[in-house]
Amino acid sequence: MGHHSVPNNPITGIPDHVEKATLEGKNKYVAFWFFLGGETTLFASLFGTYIGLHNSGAKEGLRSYDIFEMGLVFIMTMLLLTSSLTSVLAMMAMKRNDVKKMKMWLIITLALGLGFLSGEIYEFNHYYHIGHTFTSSAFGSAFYTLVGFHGAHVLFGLLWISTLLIRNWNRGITVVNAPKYYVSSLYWHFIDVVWVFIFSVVYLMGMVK
Amino acid sequence: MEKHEPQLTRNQVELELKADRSREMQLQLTSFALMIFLTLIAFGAVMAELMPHWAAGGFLIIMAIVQVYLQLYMFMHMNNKGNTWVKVMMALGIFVALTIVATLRLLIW
Amino acid sequence: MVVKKSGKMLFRLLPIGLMALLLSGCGIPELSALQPRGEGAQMQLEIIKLSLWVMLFVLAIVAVIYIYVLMKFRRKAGDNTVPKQVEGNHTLEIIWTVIPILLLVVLAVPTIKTTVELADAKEAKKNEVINVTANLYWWEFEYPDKGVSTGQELVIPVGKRVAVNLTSKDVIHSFWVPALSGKTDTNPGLDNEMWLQAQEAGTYYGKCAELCGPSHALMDFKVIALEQDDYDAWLKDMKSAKEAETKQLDAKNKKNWTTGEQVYAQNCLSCHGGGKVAPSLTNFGDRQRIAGYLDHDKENLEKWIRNPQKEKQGTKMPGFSEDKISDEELSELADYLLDKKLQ
Amino acid sequence: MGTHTMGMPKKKTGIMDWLTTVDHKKIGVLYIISGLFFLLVGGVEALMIRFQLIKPMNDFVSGELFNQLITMHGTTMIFLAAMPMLIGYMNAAVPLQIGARDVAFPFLNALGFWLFFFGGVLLNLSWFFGAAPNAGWTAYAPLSTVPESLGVDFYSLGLQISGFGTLMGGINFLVTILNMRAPGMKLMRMPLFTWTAFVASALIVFAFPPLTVGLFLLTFERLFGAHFFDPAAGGNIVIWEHLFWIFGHPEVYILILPAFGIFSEIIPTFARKRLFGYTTMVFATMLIGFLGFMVWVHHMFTVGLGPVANAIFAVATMAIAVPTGVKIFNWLFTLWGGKLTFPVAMLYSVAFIPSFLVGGMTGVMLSVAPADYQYHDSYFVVAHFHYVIVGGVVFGLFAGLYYWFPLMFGKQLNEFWGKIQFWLFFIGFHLTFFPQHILGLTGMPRRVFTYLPNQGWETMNLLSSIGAAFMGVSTIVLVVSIVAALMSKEYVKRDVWGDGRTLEWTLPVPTPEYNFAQIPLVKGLDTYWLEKMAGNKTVSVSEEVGDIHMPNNSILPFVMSVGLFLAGLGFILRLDYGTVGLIIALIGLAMTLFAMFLRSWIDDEGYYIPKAEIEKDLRLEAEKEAK
Ligand code: HEA
Ligand code: HEA
Ligand code: CUA
Ligand SMILES: [Cu+2]
Repeated sequence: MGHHSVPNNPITGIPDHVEKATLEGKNKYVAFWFFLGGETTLFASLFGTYIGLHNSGAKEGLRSYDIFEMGLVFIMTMLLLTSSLTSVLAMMAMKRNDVKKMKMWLIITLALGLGFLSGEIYEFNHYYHIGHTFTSSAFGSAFYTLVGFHGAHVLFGLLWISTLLIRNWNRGITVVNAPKYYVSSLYWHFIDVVWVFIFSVVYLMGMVK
Repeated sequence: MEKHEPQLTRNQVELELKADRSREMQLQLTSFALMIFLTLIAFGAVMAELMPHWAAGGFLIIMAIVQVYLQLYMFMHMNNKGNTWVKVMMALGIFVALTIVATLRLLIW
Repeated sequence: MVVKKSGKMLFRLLPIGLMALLLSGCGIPELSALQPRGEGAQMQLEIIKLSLWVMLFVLAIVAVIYIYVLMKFRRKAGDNTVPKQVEGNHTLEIIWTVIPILLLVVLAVPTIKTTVELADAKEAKKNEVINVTANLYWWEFEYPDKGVSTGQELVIPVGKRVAVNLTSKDVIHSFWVPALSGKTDTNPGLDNEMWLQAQEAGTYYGKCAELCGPSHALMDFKVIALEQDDYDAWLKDMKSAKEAETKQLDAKNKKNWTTGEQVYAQNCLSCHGGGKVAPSLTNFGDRQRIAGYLDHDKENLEKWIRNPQKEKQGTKMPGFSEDKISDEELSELADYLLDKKLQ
Repeated sequence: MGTHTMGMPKKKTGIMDWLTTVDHKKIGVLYIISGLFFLLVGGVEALMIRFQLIKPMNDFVSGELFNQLITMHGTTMIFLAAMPMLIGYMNAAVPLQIGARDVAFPFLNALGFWLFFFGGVLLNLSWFFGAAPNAGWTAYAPLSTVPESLGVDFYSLGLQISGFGTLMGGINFLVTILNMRAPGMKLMRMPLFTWTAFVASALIVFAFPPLTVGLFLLTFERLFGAHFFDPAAGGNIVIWEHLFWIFGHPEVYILILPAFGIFSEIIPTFARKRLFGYTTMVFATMLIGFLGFMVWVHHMFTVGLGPVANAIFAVATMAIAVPTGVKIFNWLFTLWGGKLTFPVAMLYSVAFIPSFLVGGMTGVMLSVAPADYQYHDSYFVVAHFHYVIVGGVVFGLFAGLYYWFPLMFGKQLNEFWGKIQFWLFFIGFHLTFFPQHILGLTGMPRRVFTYLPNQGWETMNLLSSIGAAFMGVSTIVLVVSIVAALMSKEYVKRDVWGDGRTLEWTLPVPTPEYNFAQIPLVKGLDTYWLEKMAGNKTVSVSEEVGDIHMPNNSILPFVMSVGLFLAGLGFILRLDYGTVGLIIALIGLAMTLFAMFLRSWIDDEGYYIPKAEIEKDLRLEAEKEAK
């Protein structure tokens, strides 16, 4: 199967739907969605475990409503939500073959993600010092596992997108790398989706006494 | 590389593309605004302690679901043509996910 | 040749299988779910039989078609014709969808009914409540209202449903007395309940039915069903025996202890005394088994005390070698224990 | 298109070819050989189990060793024998059945295999450290988290690694089947084996992540001091049971559906008749897959979830009998009016029907919750699942082996010895597992390393052990037969069975690496058969002969998997050997990460087989056919 089965759009100079222009691209696209389908049940299992063990075994003063802080979580949420938007903007730039804009938006996405991750590290560190740790109770184990899995996903996303950027810095947008960019952006949105449930179920519901 | 001779004048196409793009941009920005709005409501409701415990869960979950719908359909373009199997698989994934969460919520004691 | 046999062989095997089921006997009455001696097991056997009939019905239908097809449609040597390529048949397909659904409804209704009935322990709780705690690898039975507790042998009154609360100290075990009722798991950190009823007096075998470690197979216990009067007497005797034992083994009485009592108090009492860390031995002499499964005699008892690990891999009971308990002391101890009977 | 500058890479030969291959046909062979190897390992464990239980109070093995044996037997058979062999057949047959040159992701395919393989090696390495996992294949906490059960680390990490491989395989096959079909191969024209592979892959995608999470929780609990299952710190033991069975029940359908697919290929072939009720077969497959996610609680009836949950899940479980029954009857009516012949592949398919039926019947009996209070964790359950697994899945594996062996190796298994192997296995199977129903009903719990005399269990246990010996002998016959076939020089012709219906039988033997010189044009269900009936020798094509793009071989999947294997091993050894273990773990992780980096950094564009070469192949093949 040749690479250029879809003709270039005369204006942009790349095929429309460049992320799915080749069979390889289409395969990647579909495969990645299916992977996300699997990730859905992965996170559901983690959420279920967390819900089952919410506050279980936690000592007085270390329950969810004692320790969670609205402010930090709110800032982290805003950072991640915004990064989802910038990721969309990057993909829109990609589709019109605007390499510069795409890179810019991706770098902003990375920066926002990094900000989010710093917030999380700060938060974990804080909890650790007040005695809410991975081994302090079943609640602790479940909390760090769920939120940590999400954090690890963010970290992986950052590494992935930066590798893509560095690797393709001077290569423009092609039918080979466009699917990769696109799929990484799907991943990034999915991370955001998971976070929406984390801030709702873990933090907000956890703060209601 | 083959050169395509545009049927319409270059200008016309470009204009149309631009219009498309700004439409999409508008859509995305609106979705984003909505997401932020929903988030604010959720945080606000908890902060203001508006709800009794039993109502909070349901309310927050509904807010989250709406927001996730926006992510999937606007940002991730799940509704695009040719995504039938994507939709099927995501729906099944979500179904299984709900079963799992419901179980670990209800069937342990 | 071989080809030809395939059909006939299968044809022969099915009835042979069924015959085997009928003729093989139904196990021993103390243990078999097929010879119920309690209301629970009775209800369960009823529904087992019902489901078996449904299955045999389906099996018969399939068997008829199967055998017919295999006998009728073999390709004859040299026959190279192509049979008609049938796509399907709606009527047939509806039939074999609807009939199984109906059969399953027949099965589902009593399933739901029995499930609910078996879960209802209200009546049982009025009669007697017994707390069962599973441990690696022994069972503690406590009668909280009566202030009595035993190990390894659960005594219940005949004819009455008694409520059983189940939990575990360590890993998951499962409480199963096939002749009286199906099993319920004992989960560490969680409580379960079920009820038990025996229709006639006797001893029934209980098994641990959840893998719990190397000696899972040896975690047997007994359920002894007594007539109401005997049961009441037993409770009373247990209580007074326990009190007498406590008094006698009080350190203040040390002077008039026999050697057996002496060895017992020094080595065994700390664990076995309360009946929580290790099984209570108050009525040990009456027991049917040592450690749940060994024959109840002095030789086995001595072997057990010397090296329990050998008899029950992974048990929490430490061994007592000669430098802790000499041979003579061991003999005295065994005599003392075997003599610990009610009355 | 034009000319391609990329030349043909140097052909790797011998062992390097096998370590680096990304060809689905070769990966299929790798899966099947490794699966057969693990089948022997699990089988030897089974024989040891049966030997220990041959008489009361036997002391062939200790309780501890026995528990290791059953755990490893169950785990090995399910994860390392049955599932990989089925994935092997998917690799060997699915791309060919849909008229594709390869799977969607050849590299990922290789990675999936090596992950499975090294996960399996890691798991079995536990024997050599004297600490095989001992908490049952279900690894219920807290038995699996107590310090005594050292081997569980091998279980959790070994399964984790091989599980990643399986997940990749699942996604790969979904995409392959959706995107790589030849022109005209509409969904409702796909062979049933492809359909079952599709549904089983979907089940993998949804069912494996809960297992992944469960295994992570277990690992965290054992290695890093978490408290998910520790009641003293607020943990809850039921969580593991749910996660395990949310995976575990779909898993058994992951096993049986492809087996159903195999039978659905073989029965029409040897009845010379199209599959009866193809459409309903497809929908029944989907329905079984879907319902499979809503019934797992039937493994937990005695846990104490309450009558409401038990009743609901009991009824849901029963529902699965309906679509399965539809399948049974459709097979019977495929046979009906056919012209049946009985090579070994067909013998297994025909023997499957009553054997699986009995297993299905006991399954429905088990689903009756209150009755299950008696059956659960007794030998009745052991009997049930071996009837469905051996009588269903293993019969399917054997049937598939005899059926597709010529396609995979170009040679045929001896039919005479095959029939002996079949009868030994068939008789041994029923003799082993039928008496176990009675054992269960008369009170014998499962997973007991021994039993006291005079409980009414002696005869049935003896019979059961004798039966296992039959299966043992049968397996030796099979192994010898495979070796003999592989060593023989007799190659088979195209379409060995004469009545092949699907595209894989149109291919020359041995199949060229690009599969189809020209991608076929599919005209209907059983397209090859249709063409034959229309008097054509082979199927229509959809393209001119041209250059064919092929992926390059790569050693990276192997390296990544070795890396993860070392990482897993190192983490386990860390407990006993401290720093050494940690160093091994880090080296392993570094290997994997470096290989991943290389993969994303180096563009691998594959190569082209020039048109001339393909034309030459076609010419040679035509000459061979003419002879
Ligand atoms: C390939 C594997 C496989 C398959 C296909 C099945 C199929 C089924 N299984 Fe089985 N099962 C296992 C593998 C499998 N199982 C394993 C491994 C375990 C034990 C795990 C462990 O604990 O270690 C287990 C355990 C198990 C249990 C738990 C027992 C216990 O531990 O207490 C239950 C309970 O409901 C059950 C039920 C069923 C049912 C209803 C089906 C159905 O799908 C069967 C459907 C088929 C038919 C019914 C036959 C054909 C139908 C007709 C001809 C139509 C007419 C029929 C009727 C109207 C009845 N199984
Ligand atoms: C795919 C799954 C699968 C398969 C194929 C089998 C196959 C067999 N199983 Fe398996 N079994 C399980 C899955 C499977 N089992 C599971 C999941 C459990 C539960 C484990 C648990 O409780 O945790 C179990 C448990 C189990 C038990 C219960 C143990 C217990 O509860 O105490 C028993 C007992 O009889 C048993 C027996 C057998 C036998 C005799 C075979 C036979 O069919 C095997 C036939 C194969 C052979 C006999 C191979 C012989 C090999 C040779 C002869 C070597 C030759 C060597 C060379 C030529 C080099 N199995
Ligand atoms: Cu206790 Cu098994
Ligand atoms: Cu199941």
